[in-house]
Amino acid sequence: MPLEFERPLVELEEKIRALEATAREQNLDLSDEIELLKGKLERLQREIFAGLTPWQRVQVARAPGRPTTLDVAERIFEDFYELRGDRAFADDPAIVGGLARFAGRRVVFVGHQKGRNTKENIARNFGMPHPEGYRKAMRLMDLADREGVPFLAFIDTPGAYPGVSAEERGQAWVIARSIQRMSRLRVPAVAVILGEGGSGGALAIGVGNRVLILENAWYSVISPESCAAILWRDAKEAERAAAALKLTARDLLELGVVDRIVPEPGGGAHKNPEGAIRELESALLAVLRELEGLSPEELWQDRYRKFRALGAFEES
Amino acid sequence: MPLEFERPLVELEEKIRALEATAREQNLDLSDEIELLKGKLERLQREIFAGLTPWQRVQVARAPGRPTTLDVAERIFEDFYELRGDRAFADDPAIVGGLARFAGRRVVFVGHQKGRNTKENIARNFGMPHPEGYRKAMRLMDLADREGVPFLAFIDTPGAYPGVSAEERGQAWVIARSIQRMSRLRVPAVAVILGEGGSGGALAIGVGNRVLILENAWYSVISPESCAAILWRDAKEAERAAAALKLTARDLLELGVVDRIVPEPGGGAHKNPEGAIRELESALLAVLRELEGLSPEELWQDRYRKFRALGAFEES
Amino acid sequence: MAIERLFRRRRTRGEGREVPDLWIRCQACGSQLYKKDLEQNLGVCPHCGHHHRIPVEDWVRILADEGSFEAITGKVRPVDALSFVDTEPYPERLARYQQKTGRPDAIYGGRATIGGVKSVLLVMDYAFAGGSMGSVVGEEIARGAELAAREDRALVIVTASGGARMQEGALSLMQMAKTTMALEFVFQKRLPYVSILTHPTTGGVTASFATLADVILAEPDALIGFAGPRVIKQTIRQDLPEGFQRSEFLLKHGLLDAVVDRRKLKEELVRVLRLFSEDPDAA
Amino acid sequence: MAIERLFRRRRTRGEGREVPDLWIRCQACGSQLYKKDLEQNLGVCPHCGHHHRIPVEDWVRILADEGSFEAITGKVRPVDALSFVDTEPYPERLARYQQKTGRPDAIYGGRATIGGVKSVLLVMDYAFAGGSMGSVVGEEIARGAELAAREDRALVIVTASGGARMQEGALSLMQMAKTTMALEFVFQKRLPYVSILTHPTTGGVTASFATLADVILAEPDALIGFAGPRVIKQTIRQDLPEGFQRSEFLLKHGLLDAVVDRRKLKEELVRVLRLFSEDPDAA
Ligand SMILES: [Zn+2]
Ligand SMILES: [Zn+2]
Repeated sequence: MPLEFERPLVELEEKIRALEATAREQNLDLSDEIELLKGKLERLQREIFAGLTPWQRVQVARAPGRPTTLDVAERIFEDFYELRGDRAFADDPAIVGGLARFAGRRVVFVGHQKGRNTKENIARNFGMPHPEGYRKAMRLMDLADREGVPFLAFIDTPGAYPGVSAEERGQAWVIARSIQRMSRLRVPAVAVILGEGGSGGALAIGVGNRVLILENAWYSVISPESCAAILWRDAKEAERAAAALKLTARDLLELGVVDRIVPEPGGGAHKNPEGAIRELESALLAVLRELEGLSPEELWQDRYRKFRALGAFEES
Repeated sequence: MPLEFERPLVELEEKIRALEATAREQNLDLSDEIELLKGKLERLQREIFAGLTPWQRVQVARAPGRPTTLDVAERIFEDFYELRGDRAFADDPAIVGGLARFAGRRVVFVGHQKGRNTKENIARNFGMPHPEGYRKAMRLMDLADREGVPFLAFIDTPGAYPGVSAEERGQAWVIARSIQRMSRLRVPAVAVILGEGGSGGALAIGVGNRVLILENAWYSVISPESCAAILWRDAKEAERAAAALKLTARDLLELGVVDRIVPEPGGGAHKNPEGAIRELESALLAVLRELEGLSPEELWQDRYRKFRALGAFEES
Repeated sequence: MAIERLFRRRRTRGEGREVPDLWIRCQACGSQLYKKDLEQNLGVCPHCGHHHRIPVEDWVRILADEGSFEAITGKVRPVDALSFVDTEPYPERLARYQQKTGRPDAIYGGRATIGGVKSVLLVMDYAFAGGSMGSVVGEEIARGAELAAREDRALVIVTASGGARMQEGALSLMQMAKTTMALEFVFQKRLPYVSILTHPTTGGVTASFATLADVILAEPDALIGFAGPRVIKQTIRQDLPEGFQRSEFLLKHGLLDAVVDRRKLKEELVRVLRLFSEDPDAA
Repeated sequence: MAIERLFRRRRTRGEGREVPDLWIRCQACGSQLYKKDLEQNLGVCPHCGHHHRIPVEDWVRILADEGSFEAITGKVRPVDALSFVDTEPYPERLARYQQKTGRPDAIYGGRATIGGVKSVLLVMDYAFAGGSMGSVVGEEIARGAELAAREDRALVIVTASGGARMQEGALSLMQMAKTTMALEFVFQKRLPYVSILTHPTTGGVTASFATLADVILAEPDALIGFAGPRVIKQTIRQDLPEGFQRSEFLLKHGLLDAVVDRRKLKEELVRVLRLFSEDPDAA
């Protein structure tokens, strides 16, 4: 199902497909008309996506078909091997990770994992991790440090799971610990917000030397719906909350919360995941190259300076 | 209830008490007779305890009234503060530990904790830890390392808990991890077998630079009962198994598994816990003084050499 | 939020409001208490043991050795980086809380000795926007930790917070990383860090510096967690277990070191700090 | 023990013993299998996927690149340090196992390349005293780890063990510490350590080196745990949950990285080892 603002695009796409079918069936040369329409589609796409409201971008960030961590892993790594479990309690399917080879170099990666369909989404708890997921992530941080290879984190979660099972196993404790563990990495660390960057559950694997964000992804202290429910006492004010929270890529770049925006192809990453992943691949490679000359101590310093500086206040 | 072989001692004690009562009530001077009996009691005690079989020592090691970890902590530390929980799943009452001051110096301690009565014993699962107990121990090892203070471990467990709840949370995994963590300590580490040293559940906190053992404590790869059940297919052969396993303090000293025996007062530590704790205190102090001159690296080397050398084989 | 909930819950039982002047009604058991008695009990009801919220200045009085406190907070002031407007503009909200508390933001603290141990003591102020953590709280905590490291002081933080300051958006989220990283200097210098969690401590504060302490103490029956109970109830569509997310529950679940009655807190804190000191009597 | 249990369990279904010569009966589903088929399937039943135990030499054939294996074990021989006698003296027991297996003790291994990656490959021999770990197994594992560290080799250990060797008393317990500490050199040199857990792996082996690997692989349906199922049943006085302590159960409980069919094991192992190598094609 297309998103509300995608309808004009879908209509145009259908027209193009219909013309193409006519041309084929009746053996007519309609290429001029088709080219015209395709050009129009592209312009309209650009126009619509340039003008998306923050709330519309939140919809795009959640759209089915958007690249997940495993989609990215399958496309950008020469090979990868998934490592599972926290070696203590459970394997959390909402977080994946493992060893990989990226552009010839060894890396360790981790990421939230949403399902690619409803059934898988239920199995993966909609990308909302339990404490054991973060413990798996920390285990992988240990591995990256020991092996001295870069650590890549892909963020895509509505938030850490807010349920009894998670609370009683120390959800807050483990998020704090994961932030601390990641900040202590002695290797280059890059975090990428692929889709949703929901609060502490996202930040837990977000303490990178560089933080990238896909063009239509969001990253916020709270989801627009929850924010609306608290501040306006009405979840339907999510659109206003989305705007107020300054959660879009461009806002975050301005605030210094992210370092680089990864452009999405026309129509959004969900319409062309391969294109989005190619852009991500080259952005990742570029930032890794920036970081690879730094010593473990310098990498820590760099991360410290980055996060120490975040915040806005005045001094009297 | 006295142990089988303690009966003659108990009879003698009763006789002495009776004489003392008579003397008091009838205002008689029976001090010669009483002294005579007391001397006899002491000789008999020495004689009986010198000749205890391994299986009888196992009984002594399990006798109610024997000093537990908290008994030791209360007596030998100037102050201590119990730290609880693994910060992840549960607080395991079968393992206790915390910060303490011992003879003026800061230390971190940990130990298996049996109950001092039946109710408490049930609450403490008879000193049989779950994985969260070992995770608490590892958290305390981290603390000792960070603070650079000696780590003291008191062993008194029939074994790690062999139940479903423990297995599904990775009992084997956590014991391995605890052995590894303790071996990596960068501070002086001393382990003391207070009573029962049951297998991997004991060794998990037993990787000390020095390993002490109370005179009547045991330490073995398997309990005599389980060994008998497997090798003789009859748990009643525990007495034979106890002898075969060479699990007494003296045997272990000969095998190099322990470094020092802490003498127990006449009649065993359960009859005179204060006396036993005083002996332990001075032994602990002595070995700590031996270790305190060593650097973190030397301490690791010392521990490595000690455990690397254990084992008996020939080479062709 | 939590404070309203607290009052709502209590009212089902006591119905009444506080009687003015000398008397006050316990929020938990409804007993009429002499204000002076309650004060002498440090805000703990002598009948039921309920720990009432107390002003941050009282926390300093309770924990710091007399005359030892020297404030370090107050110079850092919040700004409206997002031009945030909900039912009112953020600057107006701030002004209201500043007026009410006399503080620029939700934190108060300074140098102090505690049982003779040189410390930095920071106290979160729940009366200021529910103790929410924005840039100022994050900055003050980071500076406090850095100061402790620089001057070889123990770090003691009393928390009370509904979580992150929504009106500062992602910047408030980043305070979780900032405070966490600033603690590093305290740990590297082997200085002790003790956190004291009071009712309620949730969200980004629990999920960052509050739970990274060497020793975590909590007041009895304090609500402590990541998500709030209402959110959790919505998620699982079931009633929450008895005592869920309360101190005693968390202690059993291995997440706290001790639950300590406020009347014994100073004594226990001093013991802990002295056990972390090489030579406490020389301090 | 476990092997007898295995046969006992299977008999309730198949009743028969192996048919001699060309045919063999699957221990799990009872199918009649061509021996050659079973061998080509590396001991895995083509019908039901049951992984039959295979000789340690076969493990070397499966995992090591052809012609690359060079044995390092065999010189260290067990002694009877405790003068242990149960239903027979320990030396007689040892002699029997030595005769049966042609090995001094329950371990076999050497240098090898695996998918071109220089490795030390060690395989525990369940046929020798149930793969129990005494001084010799501990020593060979320690030497293997030290060799791997010295020669910059990956460490790969295939485990199968009922636990510690009771007849060596506390000395066998100490092998848990010894093997664990010897791994340190492998980790310090950033060399990979992969363990492959086969049916059954319990007791002191699981509680030491086997579960400390960077990557833990297990064969399907292998029994892996600390205590044996019989002991646990006695403890809890209840039946054990379906699949308890089996590979798939452990994977769900976060204790393994993968459950791998033996027919795909080499391929996956090579992928893992190469992902640990700086430049696998230059190896
Ligand atoms: Zn009350
Ligand atoms: Zn079969």
